[in-house]
Amino acid sequence: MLKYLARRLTATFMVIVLVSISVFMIFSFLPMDPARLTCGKACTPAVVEGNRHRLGLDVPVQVQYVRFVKGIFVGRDFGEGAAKFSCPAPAFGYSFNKHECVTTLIAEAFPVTFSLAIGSFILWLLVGVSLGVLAARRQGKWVDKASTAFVLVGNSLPTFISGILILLLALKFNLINPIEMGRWVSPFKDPIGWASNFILPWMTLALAYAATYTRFTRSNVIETSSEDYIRTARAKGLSEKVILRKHTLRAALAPILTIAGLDFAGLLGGAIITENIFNLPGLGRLSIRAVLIDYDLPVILATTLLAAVFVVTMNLIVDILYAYIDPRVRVA
Amino acid sequence: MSQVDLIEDESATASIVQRTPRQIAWTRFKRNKVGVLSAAVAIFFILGAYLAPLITRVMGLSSTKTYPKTLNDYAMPIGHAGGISLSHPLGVEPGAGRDLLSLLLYGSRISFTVAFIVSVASIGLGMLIGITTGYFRGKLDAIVGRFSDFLLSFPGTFMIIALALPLRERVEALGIARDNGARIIVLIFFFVFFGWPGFARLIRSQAFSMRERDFVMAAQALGASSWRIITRELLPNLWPTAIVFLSISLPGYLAAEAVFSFLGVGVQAPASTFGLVLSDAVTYWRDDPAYLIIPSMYLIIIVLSLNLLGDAIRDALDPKAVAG
Amino acid sequence: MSTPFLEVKNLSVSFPTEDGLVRASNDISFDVARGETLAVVGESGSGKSVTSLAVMGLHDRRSAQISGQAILNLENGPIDTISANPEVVRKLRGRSMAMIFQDPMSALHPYYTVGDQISEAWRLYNDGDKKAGIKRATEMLELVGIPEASKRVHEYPHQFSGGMRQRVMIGMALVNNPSLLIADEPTTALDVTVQSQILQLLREMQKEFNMAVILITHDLGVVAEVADRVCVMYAGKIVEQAVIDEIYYTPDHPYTIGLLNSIPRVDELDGKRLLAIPGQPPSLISLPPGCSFRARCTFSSQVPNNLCATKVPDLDNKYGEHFSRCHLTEEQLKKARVSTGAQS
Amino acid sequence: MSGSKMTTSHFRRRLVATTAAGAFLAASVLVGTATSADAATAKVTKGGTLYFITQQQQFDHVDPARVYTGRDIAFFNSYLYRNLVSYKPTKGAAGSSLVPDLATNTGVPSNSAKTWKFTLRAGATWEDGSAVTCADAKYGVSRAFATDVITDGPQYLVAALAIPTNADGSSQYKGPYKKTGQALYDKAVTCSGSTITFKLNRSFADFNYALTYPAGAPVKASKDNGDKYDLRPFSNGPYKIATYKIGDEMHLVLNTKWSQKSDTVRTPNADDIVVRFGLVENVRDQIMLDDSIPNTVNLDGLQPANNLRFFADPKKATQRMNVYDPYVRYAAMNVSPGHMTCLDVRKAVFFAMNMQALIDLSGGTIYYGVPGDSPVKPVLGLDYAKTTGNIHDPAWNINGAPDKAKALLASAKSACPDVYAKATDPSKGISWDLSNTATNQKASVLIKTAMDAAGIVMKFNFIPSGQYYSTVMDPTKQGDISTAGWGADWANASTVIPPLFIKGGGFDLSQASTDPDYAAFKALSDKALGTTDRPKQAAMWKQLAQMAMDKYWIIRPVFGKGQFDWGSKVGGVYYWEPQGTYGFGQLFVKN
Repeated sequence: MLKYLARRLTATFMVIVLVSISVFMIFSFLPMDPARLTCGKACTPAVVEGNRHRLGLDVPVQVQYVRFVKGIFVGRDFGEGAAKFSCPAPAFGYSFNKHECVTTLIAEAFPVTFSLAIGSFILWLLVGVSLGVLAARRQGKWVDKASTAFVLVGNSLPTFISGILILLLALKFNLINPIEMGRWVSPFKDPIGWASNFILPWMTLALAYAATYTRFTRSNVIETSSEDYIRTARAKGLSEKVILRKHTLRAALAPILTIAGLDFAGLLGGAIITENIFNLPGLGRLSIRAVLIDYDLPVILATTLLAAVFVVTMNLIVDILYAYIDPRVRVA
Repeated sequence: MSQVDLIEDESATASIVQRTPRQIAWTRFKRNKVGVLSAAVAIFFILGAYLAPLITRVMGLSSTKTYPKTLNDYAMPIGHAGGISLSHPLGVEPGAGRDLLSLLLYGSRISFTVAFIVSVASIGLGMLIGITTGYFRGKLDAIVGRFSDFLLSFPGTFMIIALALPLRERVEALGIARDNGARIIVLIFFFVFFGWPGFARLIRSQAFSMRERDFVMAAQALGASSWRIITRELLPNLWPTAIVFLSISLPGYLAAEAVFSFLGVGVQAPASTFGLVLSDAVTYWRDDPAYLIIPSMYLIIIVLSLNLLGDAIRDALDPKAVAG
Repeated sequence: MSTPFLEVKNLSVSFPTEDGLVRASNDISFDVARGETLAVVGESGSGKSVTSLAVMGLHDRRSAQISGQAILNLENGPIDTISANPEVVRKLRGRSMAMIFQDPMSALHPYYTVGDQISEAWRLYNDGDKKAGIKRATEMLELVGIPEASKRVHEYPHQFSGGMRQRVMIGMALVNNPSLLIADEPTTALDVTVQSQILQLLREMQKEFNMAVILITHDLGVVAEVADRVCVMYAGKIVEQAVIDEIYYTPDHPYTIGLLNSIPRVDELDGKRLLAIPGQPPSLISLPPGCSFRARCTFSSQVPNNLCATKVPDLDNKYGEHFSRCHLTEEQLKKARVSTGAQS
Repeated sequence: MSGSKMTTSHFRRRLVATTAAGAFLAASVLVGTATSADAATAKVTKGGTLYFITQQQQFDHVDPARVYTGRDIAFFNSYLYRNLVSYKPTKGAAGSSLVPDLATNTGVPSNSAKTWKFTLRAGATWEDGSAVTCADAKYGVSRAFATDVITDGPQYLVAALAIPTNADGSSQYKGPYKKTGQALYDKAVTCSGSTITFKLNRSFADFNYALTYPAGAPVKASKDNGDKYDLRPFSNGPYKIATYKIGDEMHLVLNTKWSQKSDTVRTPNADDIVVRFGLVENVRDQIMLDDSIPNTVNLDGLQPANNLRFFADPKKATQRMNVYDPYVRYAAMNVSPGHMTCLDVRKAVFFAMNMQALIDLSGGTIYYGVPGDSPVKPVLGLDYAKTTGNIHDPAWNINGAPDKAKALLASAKSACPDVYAKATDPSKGISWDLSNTATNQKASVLIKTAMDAAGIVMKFNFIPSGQYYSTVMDPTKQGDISTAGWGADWANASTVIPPLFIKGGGFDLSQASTDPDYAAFKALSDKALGTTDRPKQAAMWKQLAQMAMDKYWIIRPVFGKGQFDWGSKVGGVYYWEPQGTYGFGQLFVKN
């Protein structure tokens, strides 16, 4: 197990390094010139050059990468002379658009995205799994049919439509405080404010994801129910409740863990559309604005890298959890 | 579908119908009323999309023409429900005054085309790579496996948004295509690039287990070449998986295309797609709700019918899979 | 013979499907007493398992139509497991009647240790904490002959070999001293050497617990080792029922004769061909009129008036407790046995 | 919510109406305006919280040296920082007159306006109570030279101060951080007691107008932290920043060290000022339509459909104004080689255009603007004159004149076959740069429809709105035609004609320097810049505007309008003409 863990950790680390290098390369070789794009209104060649120096783009790309990696471990200085300042480690660069160390920006955006992700994750798991189990137990009954309808609607409604419809309905019926909408409220200071801020985006994401999970849970429960060991459990005289809880669900939900982990990781990287519809200052909005509006390279690099880290880390966590749940995997 | 709880009496059912799997699938499919209906709806919309020039011509409409007379001084449609009239059955677009039906017909043509090409291409690629790696295993498998891990850990959506514009410039500079042609090519490229690993993984695991099955072993024992085994033994057994995957991914890519043009990195005006129409419609929701509702419904019906069709196909091809 | 523990009367199980009603088992009657082993024999699809699952009350009542009776003569009175409240039947399972299955690989839950699984069955009907459950599980594992039971009780099914797993299954089934054990092809998935060990174990256990045992199998060779009586099933019906020796020496149904001929015998390897029964069993949805074995029966032409094709033969006792379902006369059968070499 | 929706300011710089022409123009220009009478009649109340809402995530800049849009200049000049001189905070043409602010006068020019002196008033203090000194003023101006830190700000002071330049045109002074060439700066800007003297490299008759930009505002050196100063500048105005979080809000509270006695320009009314950023457009509009937060001022303007609704509602009559904004919107013809080098083709595009449809799309002539005939807006009364040709051509039709366009194309076929081929070949076509917004997506449809009718092939290049100007200002990326907008920086066409058409002017999207007739144009422009006789200079600007229009370097100018809206509890609203926005300083919250 330890050896397996070590091997997986190394592989994970390698993937992260690779992703960071390739993201760095991709954005360096783009025909976009951040120095020019952020040059401003009085843009002369001298200003562009000054800008390039300011952004640290006047050195070869490998030097830029080394500076970037070094910054992660020891921090990094920006500017010269009296205007010099530094971002402490782990420094992912400095956003000259937002006048803030990228690490700080991410640290501010992450709780928002995490709140969005965790809330909708719990909501869709609760709804999806319970609806799926219910539908599986009551095959062909109205619960099953209703859940099928729910699945179809959820699957067929892109979030950019459902999110906007939810927002517009909320506006129409004055369900939101418009001026406070999307503002970050710490759940530790004001849990109700926090939840009421996130309830619409949670619903939007949960609607889309819960559908998939309902479908998946239903088919897994039905499939598991026909397993021999469930028949064995029944032959032992166990009640249906115990069989479902202890025998069926554990086996049926194990594969869901894998998907859930990846979906959750994907959301942690930023739910771009939902965050933008509901004006949530999370990683998704940070990254999309960095790309489309500001062309803020340090932010783009950091958020992309972070998203990849979430995915590979979550992959690792899921594998470890899976080994915990399914003893057959452990020996491998 | 009903639950045939035969436990170990498979032979009972097996002996009922002595037909080819394809015939069985077809019979099963025909029996699924929802499936048949959704197939009809899907075909209706697909035909609508590809016969758009004909339909609009018959109706005397054009997707590129503006109808200034349908708009008032502030470019809002005259009349009820977004200017629905005999000549404009779904109303007109506020602002520019194009016919909404024509826009949606032509828009769905782009969406269908992108979705079809992407689905087929990523399935083709995934199939090729999945079979090859699953069958030959070894070093190739390891390399491709790591590469697809790497791709899967990439934030794809975000990369598409970030790279769509510069890549389009590349495509145009190379003279492959221009404007929307280039944009569509870029979108297709990205969808396929990030889409194949998932399918390849699925196929790989199937090819992997099939490799150990008797009929492949038998073929190997008879000295059949790898090529022959792959084309004659593996492929025919994998095509149901491919069909099922196709039916699932088609509506997915259709919606994805809408999302990206909504985000402004897909197809652009003067062409029109669902994403463009909807992102525009959102600003008019108060004054012209029909303009938001009609295209939304149009898209939802298409995606819904394709989803239902996909379920029906899956049920027909794989009776063990229980559709949700 | 003592009062039977289980009496199955006119039991029928059918499943409605898209293609029609599948009559998986049809008008089955048999009984079995404590200390007795009844073998139910037949090809796969003949309705053996369906019948036993019906006795256990393990069919999903939403998809299975069951009629008839399966009466357990318990100390405090008889209970019909078909008509009784499912909750009452559930409480009989594991305690009064237990079952083991064909494939020990898939019949054990892969995520729980064998100790957990045995202990779970025991604790259902006994007061005792987890520790006591594991202790009991260890005893059962020792009883069914698993070495190092106290260590292995904490292991998972995938860490056991096939035979060992079947021993675990048996241990689990017997943990509450059931009066009836239904063993559904318990050795099919196992190596031949392991097979006889398991059968040996079953026999020992039957003595130890004084159980009624129903052994379901398609292998007449297995039957010879352990059974007291035999039921032969074909296409959902019992076609022959008799004590073991009569089945072997005077089979009364062409199907039984065919089955016996298809057993390879160590003592007769001198070039004698194995005879397979030609053809396929009929569809259970649209059973042909008349005898369901007719199409595969080499003797049906001997029956006059095309009776085989028009009338379903009754299950008659031709003599004593030997029942069979065939239009052939005793004389014709005798010839048949000789002609096929089944009579030795 | 999406890239196509996120817009940043499409226009740069500001427009000022001259005092002289003001009276006439105010009457002729502000048609259909429902200006609030509150400023004059309602009783000003003190206290309360004033909200501002915007869909933007942040102010482009807060650092005085870097602020360069009219709205932000007006906002921060009203609340946070004081300049030597200021525009008079009042409505109408009077608002364009200069008044002393930190200085005791509006500047004393000498040496043919090559030397300007300002004397600071006593009693002005920073938010820590320390006095605003001449050294602070000198330091503030010096920061603009640090182009590696201070980006995006106006360059007038850098260009005008008498400091030698390098061969590449950059100043030899590198700003107060690096201090390279500090002695050169110390020579050009000197302090003597409370009097600051600017030595310029040319005669600059309206130099004091350039000092209305916050780039000329004092900065306390000890509080300057370079790039970070953009988050929290040190205030000497009536308010100071309590919090500023990008994407969230900026909260201004009263600056207790500020005294009304030292300030004749500002009148702080509200106790708190809160700017709420990043509102979703629909949510923002809902707030205004419902009046759900009545003490709110909309910084953005509404979406077109909601704008119509808001302005049609009689109940909102005192909560809105519709005015000519400082901008001329136009399409710049890129006349550099390989692009629109053919005059006939440029004209053909112009005549083919359906301007009516384009104007209707954006709100009609009432809300969007009217067809214009010059890069100079009529509010610059002295410098504007009706031109000939273009929209005054008899063949011109506001709905498009495809036949005229076809005739022009026909003559182009022989005159300039290569451009003709490009304009008519379906596989090539003329490329038009547009920022990627929903409105522009539709505008492209209208343009294409009109061009199709004339047989012109038009392709569109949609650029993410945030990157629009930096992309089209890159000559390697610019298309054949680029949509743009421009407003004068102050009431002199010297801030319009040279930036738009002179090489290096800063906004020469037409690339006019590559035109064969450029030399003559440049000569006249240079002459105008050097002319201190204002009427003579104005005549030259008029002549230059006519030349530019005759060359069709820009087409279809629209004299634009802007709409403003606020909640029912906001009082004291007026349109501050020189800044093209609210007069923020006089806003108050009604009881």
